[in-house]
Amino acid sequence: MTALLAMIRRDIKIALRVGGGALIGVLFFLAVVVLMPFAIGPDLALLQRLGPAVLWLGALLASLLTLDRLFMADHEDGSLDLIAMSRTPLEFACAAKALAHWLAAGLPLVVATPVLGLLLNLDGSASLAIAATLLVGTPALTFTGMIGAALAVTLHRGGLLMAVLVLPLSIPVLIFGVAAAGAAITGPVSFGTPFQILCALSLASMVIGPFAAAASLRQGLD
Amino acid sequence: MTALLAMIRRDIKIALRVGGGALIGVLFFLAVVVLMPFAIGPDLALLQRLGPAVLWLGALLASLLTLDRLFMADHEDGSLDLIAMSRTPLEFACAAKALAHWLAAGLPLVVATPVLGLLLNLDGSASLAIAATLLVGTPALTFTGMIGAALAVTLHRGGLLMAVLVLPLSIPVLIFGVAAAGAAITGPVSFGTPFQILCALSLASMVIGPFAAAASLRQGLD
Amino acid sequence: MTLGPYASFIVWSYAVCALVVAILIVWVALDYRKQQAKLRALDAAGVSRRSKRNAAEVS
Amino acid sequence: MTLIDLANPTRFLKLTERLLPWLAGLTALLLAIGLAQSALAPDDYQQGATVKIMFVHVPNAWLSMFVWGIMSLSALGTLVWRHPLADVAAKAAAPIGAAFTFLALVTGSLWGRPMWGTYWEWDARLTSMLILFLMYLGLIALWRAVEDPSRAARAAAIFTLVGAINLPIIKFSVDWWNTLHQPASVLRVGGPALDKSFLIPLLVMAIAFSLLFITLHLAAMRNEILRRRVRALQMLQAAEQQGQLRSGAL
Amino acid sequence: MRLTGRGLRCVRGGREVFADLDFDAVAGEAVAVVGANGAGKTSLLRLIAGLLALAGGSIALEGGDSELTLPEQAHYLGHRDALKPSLSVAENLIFWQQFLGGEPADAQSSLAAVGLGHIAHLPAAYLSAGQRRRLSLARLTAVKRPLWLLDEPTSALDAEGQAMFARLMTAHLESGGLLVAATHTPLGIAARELRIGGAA
Amino acid sequence: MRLTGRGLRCVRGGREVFADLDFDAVAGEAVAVVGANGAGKTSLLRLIAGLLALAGGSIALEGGDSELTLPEQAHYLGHRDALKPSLSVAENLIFWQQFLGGEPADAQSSLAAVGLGHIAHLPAAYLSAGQRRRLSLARLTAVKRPLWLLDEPTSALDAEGQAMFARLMTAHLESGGLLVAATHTPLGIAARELRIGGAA
Ligand code: HEM
Ligand SMILES: Nc1ncnc2c1ncn2[C@@H]1O[C@H](COP(=O)(O)OP(=O)(O)OP(=O)(O)O)[C@@H](O)[C@H]1O
Ligand SMILES: Nc1ncnc2c1ncn2[C@@H]1O[C@H](COP(=O)(O)OP(=O)(O)OP(=O)(O)O)[C@@H](O)[C@H]1O
Ligand SMILES: [Mg+2]
Ligand SMILES: [Mg+2]
Repeated sequence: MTALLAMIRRDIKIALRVGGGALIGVLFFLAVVVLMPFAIGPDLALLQRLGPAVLWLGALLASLLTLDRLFMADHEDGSLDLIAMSRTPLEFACAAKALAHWLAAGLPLVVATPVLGLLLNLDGSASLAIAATLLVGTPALTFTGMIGAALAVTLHRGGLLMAVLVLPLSIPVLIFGVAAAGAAITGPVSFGTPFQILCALSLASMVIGPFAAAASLRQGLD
Repeated sequence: MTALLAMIRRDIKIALRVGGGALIGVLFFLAVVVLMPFAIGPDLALLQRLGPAVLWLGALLASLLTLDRLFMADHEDGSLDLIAMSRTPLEFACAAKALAHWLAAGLPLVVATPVLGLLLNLDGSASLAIAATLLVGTPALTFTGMIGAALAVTLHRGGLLMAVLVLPLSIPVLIFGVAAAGAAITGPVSFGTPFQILCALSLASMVIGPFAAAASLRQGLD
Repeated sequence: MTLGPYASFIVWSYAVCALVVAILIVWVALDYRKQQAKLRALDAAGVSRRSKRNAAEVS
Repeated sequence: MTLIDLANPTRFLKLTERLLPWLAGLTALLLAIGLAQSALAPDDYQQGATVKIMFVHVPNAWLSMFVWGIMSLSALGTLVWRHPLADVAAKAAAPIGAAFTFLALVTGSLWGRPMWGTYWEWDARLTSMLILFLMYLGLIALWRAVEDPSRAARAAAIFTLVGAINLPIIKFSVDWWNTLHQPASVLRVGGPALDKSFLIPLLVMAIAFSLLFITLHLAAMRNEILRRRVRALQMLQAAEQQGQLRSGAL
Repeated sequence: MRLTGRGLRCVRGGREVFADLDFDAVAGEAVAVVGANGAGKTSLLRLIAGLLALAGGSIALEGGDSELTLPEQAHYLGHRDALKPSLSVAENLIFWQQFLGGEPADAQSSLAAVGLGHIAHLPAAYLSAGQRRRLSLARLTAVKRPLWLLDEPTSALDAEGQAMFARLMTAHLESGGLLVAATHTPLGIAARELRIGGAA
Repeated sequence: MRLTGRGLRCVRGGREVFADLDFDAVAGEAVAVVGANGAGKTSLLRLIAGLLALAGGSIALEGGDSELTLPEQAHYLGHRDALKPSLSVAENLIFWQQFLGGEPADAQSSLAAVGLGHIAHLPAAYLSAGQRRRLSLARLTAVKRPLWLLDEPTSALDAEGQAMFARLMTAHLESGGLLVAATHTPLGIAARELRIGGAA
């Protein structure tokens, strides 16, 4: 337990120092949100309709951009060797790393969502609903992305290959995240069902992710 | 000249080997294009309207995902020291690296665009027009992104910080890229003007990018 | 046999299937030839019989 | 897995050598019968002649899932028993599975246009199939990206097992969400709800396609074994040259 | 306590590095693994540490804690020093101490023992090569483990650092520890030699 | 040819590392920079190579090519070895040769000279620590430069490798080259000592 807490604390510390603090995550999110109107064109109704999609894409992007170094950095400096040799099961260590990553990179996005909702012309309750979907959904992105990060170490490969492996796995999260968020705004479909599925996806990925990642890392040691 | 050619050849080789080949870039692009309908919702007319934006976002994403290691990898293994000491001016070396990156990561996207256009319900001439905008526009993404990559080395920072620095710089490219592509499809605005601006942006970034990056790298040596 | 108003869709389905299956068959056959040729070249280069046994074990 | 017991690659090669012609012949025969039967099958009272697309669409759709299932079993063989033939089986199956998935998607789209009025709809069945196709492509990319075959095999095995979660989603997507795609009418509890005049050609085609898969898979596995043999021999050749260089240098 | 390897075979990247290697290490005695570049010294240490899969043979630790696996009772000190540049010297050490399960009290004294007490607050990015190496060595004393696996531990250390490290090793051996070190230069303590790959 | 430094001052991370350092190196003579860990040996080499900004003083190379700056006439061999793991041994060397401007013909002989001729086709990721170091050394002979700046060049080399490297250095000095090496162990050739930071 001390070991896992130490791991979480260390990873958060590094993420905040190297990434430039939690604010950078929020700033990135802001940049994505500001970017969208330029890509789509300045149509307010359309923007509002696409609001949840934009926020979810931002979250996906942020996780893709930061996850690929999750294990690679530890592998390159030799930390992974020591972690694999330690008395803490590798599955738990992986889970701790993913949790730390989510706390440093995912949570700030969730917190910033209500503010950014204003920019996208969303009203208060819709923003809160989207924040809720992000809160339960982004862990799924982190924990599935973790599998890709571990495979990257095993394969000694990086770059887009990881994204190609991870994207299909994160499509369901995106679908139900946007569906739930969209339901909260426009409302014909019920919010509950996709939201529950989102929760289920998160829980499932929290179980499968660490095991798959640990298995992959064990295979990849050399 | 030999030196620059050698640099380009090396970087392409590494990009293809580590990233898993040019095909991976195309595959990534495909995944992004497939992803969009999930985020946006299954509305074919809307999809068609957003087609250029989706393709441009895919290109932006691919460059963001791969650019951050452009100089960092060379810095970490000490190559950058030798490059800085060499007889090749650092500006040219930077330009060569960016060119190699574009050849390995940008060009495949351009080539794949006509095929992906089919998925987005775009007709042949529209796809070709978008491919043309990507062809002249993606170098601008690479050459402005390079500045961020160089700053990342100077600041000893990575992750989202770089994206935050690069995104504002790439907004103009995105605007005119999407505008030109949109004009080619729907046609009320003329295609020529935004396209020319796009060309101008690319040319300007090809001049400014290497100088800014080299200056930043010189500051960052230690 | 009449295929009705949607004949082209039916024909296309079968045609695409035939094409893809044909590609698969050709790919497998060509790959086989290529590997055989490489093995023969290696044999000609005189990689010894003993090492061939080892190679079989390694693979 | 019929092949796992043939532990020795050399034995496997000998056996496939003898088996392949017979398998190929049988496949061709069954395909001919199946095609003839599907040509003679009556029109559906609802769907008209387009029901003929079913005879290629459904076998391809089944096989696309079945192949991923085979690869998952091979993945277990790779991870648990570390059997080299399991690596070979998984690697050889991926492109074939991708081809079947592609065909299921294309024939489905071609069927969807007359039936639903659209080539493509983002519903659960179609989407999960597309994800399957993307995962096949990702898997092939993964195999191709790494030269060291055993390293690639272990990573691919893990990815395959994680991706296997998609199979039940594809299968039950029509039950869990109301979609355009029709629910299971052959593989379902309570027996098939399909008329004999359609069921028999469909089953014949399904068996023919399965045989086609087995034939292609065995041939591709043979190629892969040969490829590894070539690689190992090349490495031995390099090692021999190294030995000569060493003794020359010292 | 006794560490034995029997009939070890190592394959890396499809090429055999060594085969049929036997070795013994007993408590209180240092084993120095020597051999030419590329002979397989690092590979042997990683095999023992469980970081490489054995292609043949077996490794066993007799007399250790039967509840723990071999790697869990070992320290591995490789070329890569498992330091995070953005954390301070003290933070780096304290993390490993907590993660590997030592008492947090003596991080400062471990740092002082390797001569880094005065720069505990500096980020690890600021360290010189020898200082980084010293910081890795501090891990050995901050967390108690009976088996030390050391890969060229004295590289980058100055003369005073090598003497300091020799004292650390002696103390470890005297307290009944085991020690296997791959090295090209003398370790500074008496050690039994294990040669890999003939006198190249 | 003659390399001189006068009144050098080095500041890193806001802390002064050394000040008022003078040194001379003349052609045909090796200078061994010695000193305790953290004394500033690496920093001095990086100052000379132009990879660190001088906080004071000046460095000049007399008798070199007047068209080229000092760094352009120097080889710098640091702890980080500037190798790309995904390229083969030969590809790595040939790249540096082409980029730094040597004749492409002799890559193979440079590799043979450092004892890597037989593994030229292996990816650099497969190399052991000593083999990596040898590959970096190959750069020194593959591209001709009058000034060699070497940071602990013998670390990770086996005895045979150290002897090989001593021969390389001797040949370089005999052909009128300059050589400044930071080191904790004897270089294997006669060298003038430059001590930084007192007898720590
Ligand atoms: C691109 C579009 C399509 C895709 C990806 C697709 C995919 C699939 C899949 C994966 C199966 C196997 C399901 C299972 O075994 O339970 C299947 C079966 C089937 N599909 Fe499609 N399909 C598509 C379009 C269509 C269309 C347009 C029709 C007809 C209107 C259709 C009719 C059927 C039928 C009748 C079955 C057999 C179901 C059974 O008997 O279990 N499909 N399809
Ligand atoms: N990147 C850096 N930023 C700030 N300070 C640094 C940096 N690198 C080294 N230092 C500091 O500068 C001083 C000299 O470091 P340097 O690497 O030159 O020492 P050295 O003599 O090479 O030591 P060693 O024998 O350990 O290699 C050290 O006190 C170190 O803490
Ligand atoms: N990651 C790897 N993949 C494949 N082969 C490797 C790998 N690392 C090392 N090898 C090969 O294994 C052999 C032994 O390497 P090892 O690192 O164990 O040597 P070593 O005795 O430690 O050498 P050194 O004295 O240079 O450190 C070498 O021939 C090397 O080429
Ligand atoms: Mg070693
Ligand atoms: Mg130093």
